[in-house]
Amino acid sequence: MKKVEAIIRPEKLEDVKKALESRGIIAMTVTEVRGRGEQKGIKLQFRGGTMDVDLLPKVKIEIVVDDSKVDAVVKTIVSTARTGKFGDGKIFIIPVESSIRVRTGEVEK
Amino acid sequence: MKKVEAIIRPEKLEDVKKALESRGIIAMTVTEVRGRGEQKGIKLQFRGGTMDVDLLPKVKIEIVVDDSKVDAVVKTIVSTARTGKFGDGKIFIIPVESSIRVRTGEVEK
Amino acid sequence: MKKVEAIIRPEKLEDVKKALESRGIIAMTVTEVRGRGEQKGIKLQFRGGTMDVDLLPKVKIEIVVDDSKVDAVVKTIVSTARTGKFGDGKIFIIPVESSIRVRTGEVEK
Amino acid sequence: MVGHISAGDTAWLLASTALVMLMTPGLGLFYGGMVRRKNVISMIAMCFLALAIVSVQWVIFGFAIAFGKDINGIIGFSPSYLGLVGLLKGSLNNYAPTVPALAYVAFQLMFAAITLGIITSAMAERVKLSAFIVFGILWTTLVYDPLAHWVWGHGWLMKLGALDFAGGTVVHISSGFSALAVALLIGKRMGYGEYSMEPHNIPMTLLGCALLWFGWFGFNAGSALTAGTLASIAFVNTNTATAAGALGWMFASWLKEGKPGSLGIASGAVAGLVAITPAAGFVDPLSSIVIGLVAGILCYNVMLFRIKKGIDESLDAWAVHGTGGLWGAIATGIFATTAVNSYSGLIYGNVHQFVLQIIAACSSIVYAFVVTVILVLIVDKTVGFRVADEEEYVGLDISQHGEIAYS
Amino acid sequence: MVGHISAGDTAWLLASTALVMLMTPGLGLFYGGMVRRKNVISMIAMCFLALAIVSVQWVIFGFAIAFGKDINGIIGFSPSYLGLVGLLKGSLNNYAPTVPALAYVAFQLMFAAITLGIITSAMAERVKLSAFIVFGILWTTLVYDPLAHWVWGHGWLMKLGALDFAGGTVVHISSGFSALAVALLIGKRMGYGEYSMEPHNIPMTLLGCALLWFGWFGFNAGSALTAGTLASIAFVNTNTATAAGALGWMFASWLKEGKPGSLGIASGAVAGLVAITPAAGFVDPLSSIVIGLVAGILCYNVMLFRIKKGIDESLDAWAVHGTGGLWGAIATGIFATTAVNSYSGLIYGNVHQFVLQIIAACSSIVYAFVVTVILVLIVDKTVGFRVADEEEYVGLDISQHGEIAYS
Amino acid sequence: MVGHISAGDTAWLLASTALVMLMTPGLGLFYGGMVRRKNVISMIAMCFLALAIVSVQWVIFGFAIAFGKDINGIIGFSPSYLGLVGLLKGSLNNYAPTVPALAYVAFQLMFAAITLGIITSAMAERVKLSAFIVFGILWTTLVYDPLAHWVWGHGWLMKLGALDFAGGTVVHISSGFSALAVALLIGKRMGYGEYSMEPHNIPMTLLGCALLWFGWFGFNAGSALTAGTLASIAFVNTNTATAAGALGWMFASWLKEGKPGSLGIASGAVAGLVAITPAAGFVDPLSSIVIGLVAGILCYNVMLFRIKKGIDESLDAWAVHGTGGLWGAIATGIFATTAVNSYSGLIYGNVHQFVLQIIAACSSIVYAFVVTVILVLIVDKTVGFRVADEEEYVGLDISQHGEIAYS
Ligand SMILES: Nc1ncnc2c1ncn2[C@@H]1O[C@H](COP(=O)(O)OP(=O)(O)O)[C@@H](O)[C@H]1O
Ligand SMILES: Nc1ncnc2c1ncn2[C@@H]1O[C@H](COP(=O)(O)OP(=O)(O)O)[C@@H](O)[C@H]1O
Ligand SMILES: Nc1ncnc2c1ncn2[C@@H]1O[C@H](COP(=O)(O)OP(=O)(O)O)[C@@H](O)[C@H]1O
Repeated sequence: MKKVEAIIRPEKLEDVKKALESRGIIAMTVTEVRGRGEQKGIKLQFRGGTMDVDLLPKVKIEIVVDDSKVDAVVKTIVSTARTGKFGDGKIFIIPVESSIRVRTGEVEK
Repeated sequence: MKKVEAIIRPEKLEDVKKALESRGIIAMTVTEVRGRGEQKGIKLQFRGGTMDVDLLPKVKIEIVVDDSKVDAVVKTIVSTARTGKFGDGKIFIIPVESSIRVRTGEVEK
Repeated sequence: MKKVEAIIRPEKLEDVKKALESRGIIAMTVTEVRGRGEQKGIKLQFRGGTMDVDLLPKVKIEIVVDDSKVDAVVKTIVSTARTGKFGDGKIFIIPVESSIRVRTGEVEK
Repeated sequence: MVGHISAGDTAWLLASTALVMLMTPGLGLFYGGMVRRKNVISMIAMCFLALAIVSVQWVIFGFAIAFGKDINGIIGFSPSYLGLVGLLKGSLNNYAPTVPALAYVAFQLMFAAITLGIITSAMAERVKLSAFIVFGILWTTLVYDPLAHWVWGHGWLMKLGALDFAGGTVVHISSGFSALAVALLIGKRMGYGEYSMEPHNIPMTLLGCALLWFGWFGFNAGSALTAGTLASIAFVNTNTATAAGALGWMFASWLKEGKPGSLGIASGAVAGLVAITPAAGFVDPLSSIVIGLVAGILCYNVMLFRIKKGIDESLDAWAVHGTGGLWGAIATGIFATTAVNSYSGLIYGNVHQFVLQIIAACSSIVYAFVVTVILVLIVDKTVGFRVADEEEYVGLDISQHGEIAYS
Repeated sequence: MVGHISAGDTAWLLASTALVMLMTPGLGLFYGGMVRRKNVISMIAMCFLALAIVSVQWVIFGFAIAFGKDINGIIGFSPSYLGLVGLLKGSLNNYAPTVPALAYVAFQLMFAAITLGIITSAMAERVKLSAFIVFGILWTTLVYDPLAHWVWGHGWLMKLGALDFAGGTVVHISSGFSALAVALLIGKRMGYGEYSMEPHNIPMTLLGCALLWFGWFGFNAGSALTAGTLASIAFVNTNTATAAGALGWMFASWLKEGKPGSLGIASGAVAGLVAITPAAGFVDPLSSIVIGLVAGILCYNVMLFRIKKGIDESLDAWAVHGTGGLWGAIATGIFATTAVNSYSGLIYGNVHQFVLQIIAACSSIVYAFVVTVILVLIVDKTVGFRVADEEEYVGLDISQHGEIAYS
Repeated sequence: MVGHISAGDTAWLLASTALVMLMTPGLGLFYGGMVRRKNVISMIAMCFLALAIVSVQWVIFGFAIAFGKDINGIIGFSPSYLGLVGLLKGSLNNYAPTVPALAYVAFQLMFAAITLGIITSAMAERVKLSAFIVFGILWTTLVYDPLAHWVWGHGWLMKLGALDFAGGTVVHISSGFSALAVALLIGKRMGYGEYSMEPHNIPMTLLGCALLWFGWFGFNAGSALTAGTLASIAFVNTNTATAAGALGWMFASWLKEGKPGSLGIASGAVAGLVAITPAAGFVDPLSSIVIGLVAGILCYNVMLFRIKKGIDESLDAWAVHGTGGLWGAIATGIFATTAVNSYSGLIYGNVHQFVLQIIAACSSIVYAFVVTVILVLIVDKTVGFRVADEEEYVGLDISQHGEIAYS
């Protein structure tokens, strides 16, 4: 099992949610985060100089899925969340050893 | 070492905290998240039709513990956070390679 | 690749960000969390008794880097975020299997 | 008749009416800050709707039955007051001779609106919007309007000689005890007593309290219906009792809990405001200190009692308005002084007034409580009072309004 | 002349002026709650600046050209009004004989300020602060001041006999249709129509609505310029139409969408307030119910129409103020009654007044729209109206003010 | 005496008193938005308590010593004013002959309350609630009451002929310089200068600013104590200087920092309000523009100076109220004109008035500063002024009130 941890633009959340849904991926956990990538946010110009706006609002989607579905999830996110501009986000794949359903206590490996 | 990542109902946080405490598990990190499970949130009926309310507020508890304690932590959370209804939450077990205490710089494996 | 997950004091975020930046570590994701360590937060004394304030506000910094850079990142955080008092925080090192850039779809291992 | 209208009195009454209007949304914020974030819109919206519904009801027929020609002391009715058609010009000599009739109508309207708003305390986080609307129209018509008639519209309590300067009985006792009835009948919120339900935005509640304090000057000092000495006394008494109420609750909770919460300071201020309401134009400022202090301490303890009993009268309309209003009604019979107005109370040896006050308070309690019980049952059988469990779980903002407060 | 000043009338007009002043920041909150959290400061700041800019403009020359001696019905000018130097003592007999001249100046000032504030609806989340400031000075001088002169300053519409009690034409039609012009010219926000832009703080909008409702009593009842029967009628009408507007929008959206949003209730209240503005001192309370109800339903549907057309007039100044004001102006010509004031409308057989109202409304629409188009083009060519894309993306709070609203 | 009471003047004074009352919680919001979220309740609660404490103190003995019979120009005392027992009827001929005595008492009370509120700027995020309460009672009694007596209660500054229309000296200089003393003595917040302490809720501060602007019309125009020409002039001047102050600070910070923050616009508005306070009834509107503009620019630079010096007078009561009030007091001596009132200033050749203003300002500064130093030391030695380090770290909301603002 893997955790797909995707950090995307907040305005893309709805689209990504729907795209995943249409591929049968329903369960997910969403967190509001702030982040910056290698290019250090956005540089604004103004009369008095320039200003770096880093730590822009992002949304983190966490989806724990079987190894077999990881690729599909990643592809769906990439194709839906992409705008082609800096700040589109990153996806990290993290190993998960097991998962337990609180309602029933049942364990999945 | 493992990270136990539990996503539970916000109203259960206090109970879970206390239950863990009574078993000697004190340290934890808590994040407010929103999430939906396989059943896609809650469906409301109203005069004009129905409405899916997904991404309901949840709380994520992260606890990093020695492998030996993982089971105890999971059991405690499951037994305390359970209501038996959809939406009770999930627990994921994630490997942690090492842990460093900022105050002292000491490393634990 | 590893995810360095550091939980630090919110008032240290700026310093840590700058220190990392000066070492070429720019990209990161920041989440507002609450947490308590082993010593169970802070105990306040007042006329009517005492009160435990646990789950104090913390900031979680997540940085995914090549294995080679983990040490540098950890050292920088430890040396910048430390005050020497309880509550300084923890750093966890978590394995990451791969990372995908949403903008381009390119995968890094 | 027009010749007697005083621009000064009218200026003050119109300003007062605007002030009292602001109290209803202010109450929405006061309440809204204390519920969970999933129900804040619902809470504020019910207060807005209380104002909207009552505004229309009052214009069409509410004023006519509350302040129309008295019928056996029980209810009023004047056909020419329907739709306010006969009130466009002139003044109402038997109520407020120096201001235009419509100014008096508007002022009274705002009292009816906020009274309905207060009751939403007992409906917090669990009732259907439609049920509230239906209940609201019925309650205003069948509880508020008759009570207003009894006390201010030349009904039986007025004839008896009971004193209620600005609505301790009509507004606060009636809404507070009705809230208790509602809470007992519709039951607790899901999870009440099992896990804590923290106020989601305390600064919002403090802002609401500030608007209430501010607006209450219109409520009490406006009730003089003239801009002169009586209004000024009511103004000072209002402020004094409020301050004392805030301090009373603060010190009582400080002693008991070791720390004084700001919600206690705010609730104490409201308790002081409530308690001075019936007395504002009858007592002197030093008595106001006593009235406010006692109100703060008393209402705090009634709240503790309510919690201990496990009654989910969620935002304490009963503890603060109900028992605060009761204390105020009685206190009027204790502290009234001829140095201020033409009446004297118990401490000046007038047992009669004291007894009258108790009669008025008790009959209002009984009437409001009983009729509310009936109305709740009717609404529950027809519209249904409470939302479904899942609706309560996701919150009324989403389930009743389709909205999320903050994003 | 000083001998005729009435303390009562002055007390009411000063209180009204303070009430109207509060509306402008109230509008800032009303709007601010509806934008995304990255633009809330910008939204509120524009309203504050509308007040600040217009306050200075008005004192220096705005009042002189709006209310100075009429020149051919088009514009006014009185040199002694510049800097208000000739207005320190005495009253203005041709406007408000019983109050000091400066009280009248201040009251009118607040109208000019909020009118500019309303237009910011169309600029939400995308314009440069500097562009707004330049546009604001020009618009107030070239659109508002002439219109105020036409309708209230003995200009051609006043001479014609068009009625506008408190500014349906001058304030609401002018700002609403100007907002439409702005929105059409400067274009949509980035991403509009692609993804949803949720209001970030609905309780803030409800608070703003409460302050608008409260302040509007000064706006409408203050426009009587005396504290008497007329002010009282305007007061009651204002409250009644507001309540009816809230209910109208609520039921219309309930029927259509299955759930009534609180933003709809609030917007309906504002629609009612807008629609009753020109009529407040001419119609009776029952007509106010009709005017408000229709306003709520109408403006709701205009909003749906705007959305369907993909026009990003972001916070619906056009739907609510523009078309609500238009309906109010016409409704004045329909429902005006001599039972209230000296004019009668269509339902009493007076077609003439009805036609006059339409003429006034249409000429205001055309004038405001056309001049706004020109001004927007000028500002866009010189200062540049919109911020750069990245600035819009990070939000105006950071890019225009260097601030983050919440932390 | 009762015969001389004017309903119009009373209507305006009561409305003004309500307006001024709202300023104190408004100030709480203004300040509360600027602290970190862990201290917002503490900040607002201190303002509420300033109002509560002073309200009771004033009724019992504060008014008696500030406005009682003068004793050697230093302090007042009238036994019959204790508990206001001798003031229930009639008016105070030597203060406000046309309004009931209690209206004047209430109006003055609100000034005393907000003055204490202003000082909490220097206590932000670090003092014990109990210390604030003790300090507050002492400060109001030993600093505010004497100063009010000197300037308004027929004390030595009044006899000398110093002008202070609405409290530039009594309210703003005294609180501003006292705040400086407090800040210097109790020291910086933990971490001040090491890491940034961002305002947690800027819209809250803007709302607070709106309420201050609104309430200040009561403060300044109410200080005319009659509803007529003088009140109207004070009203216009107040609004004009506020607008100019907002613009002044905005442009100054725009030039210096490249972007104008909304907090600067709001602070500039307050600076303008402060500066016009002593002058409102003595100068003309064009002078108000100058007074406001200078205040905005000056206070901005004083704030920069304070920050550079590393003084943690956290919310700039000194920079805005202290130096703004000082400038206003002096400006009154510069711009006063007989076209408005019976006094003229420096630009009309009256050096005498100018010198008097400086004497009044300086003696108030010295008195307030010195006595505050003593009081802070006393409270620190007895109750202890600051909370423990851990309490400061977790925030005062939890440590002093046991509450969390938002959840
Ligand atoms: N190495 C990293 N570690 C943690 N988070 C990262 C990392 N790189 C990117 N992110 C997160 O992803 C977000 C988007 O990354 P960014 O670099 O802006 O995308 P792009 O590469 O398309 O420009 C950042 O704001 C940050 O939250
Ligand atoms: N596969 C998953 N990946 C990430 N988060 C999940 C996943 N499944 C569940 N969750 C999280 O757990 C929460 C509760 O899950 P849910 O399925 O509703 O519990 P239950 O299975 O008891 O109904 C969800 O809201 C979501 O935040
Ligand atoms: N075992 C753990 N699992 C998860 N989070 C932890 C753990 N230990 C510490 N933390 C997080 O780190 C924060 C700081 O830890 P703390 O123990 O207070 O530091 P220190 O050991 O220096 O006193 C806590 O508030 C919590 O969020």
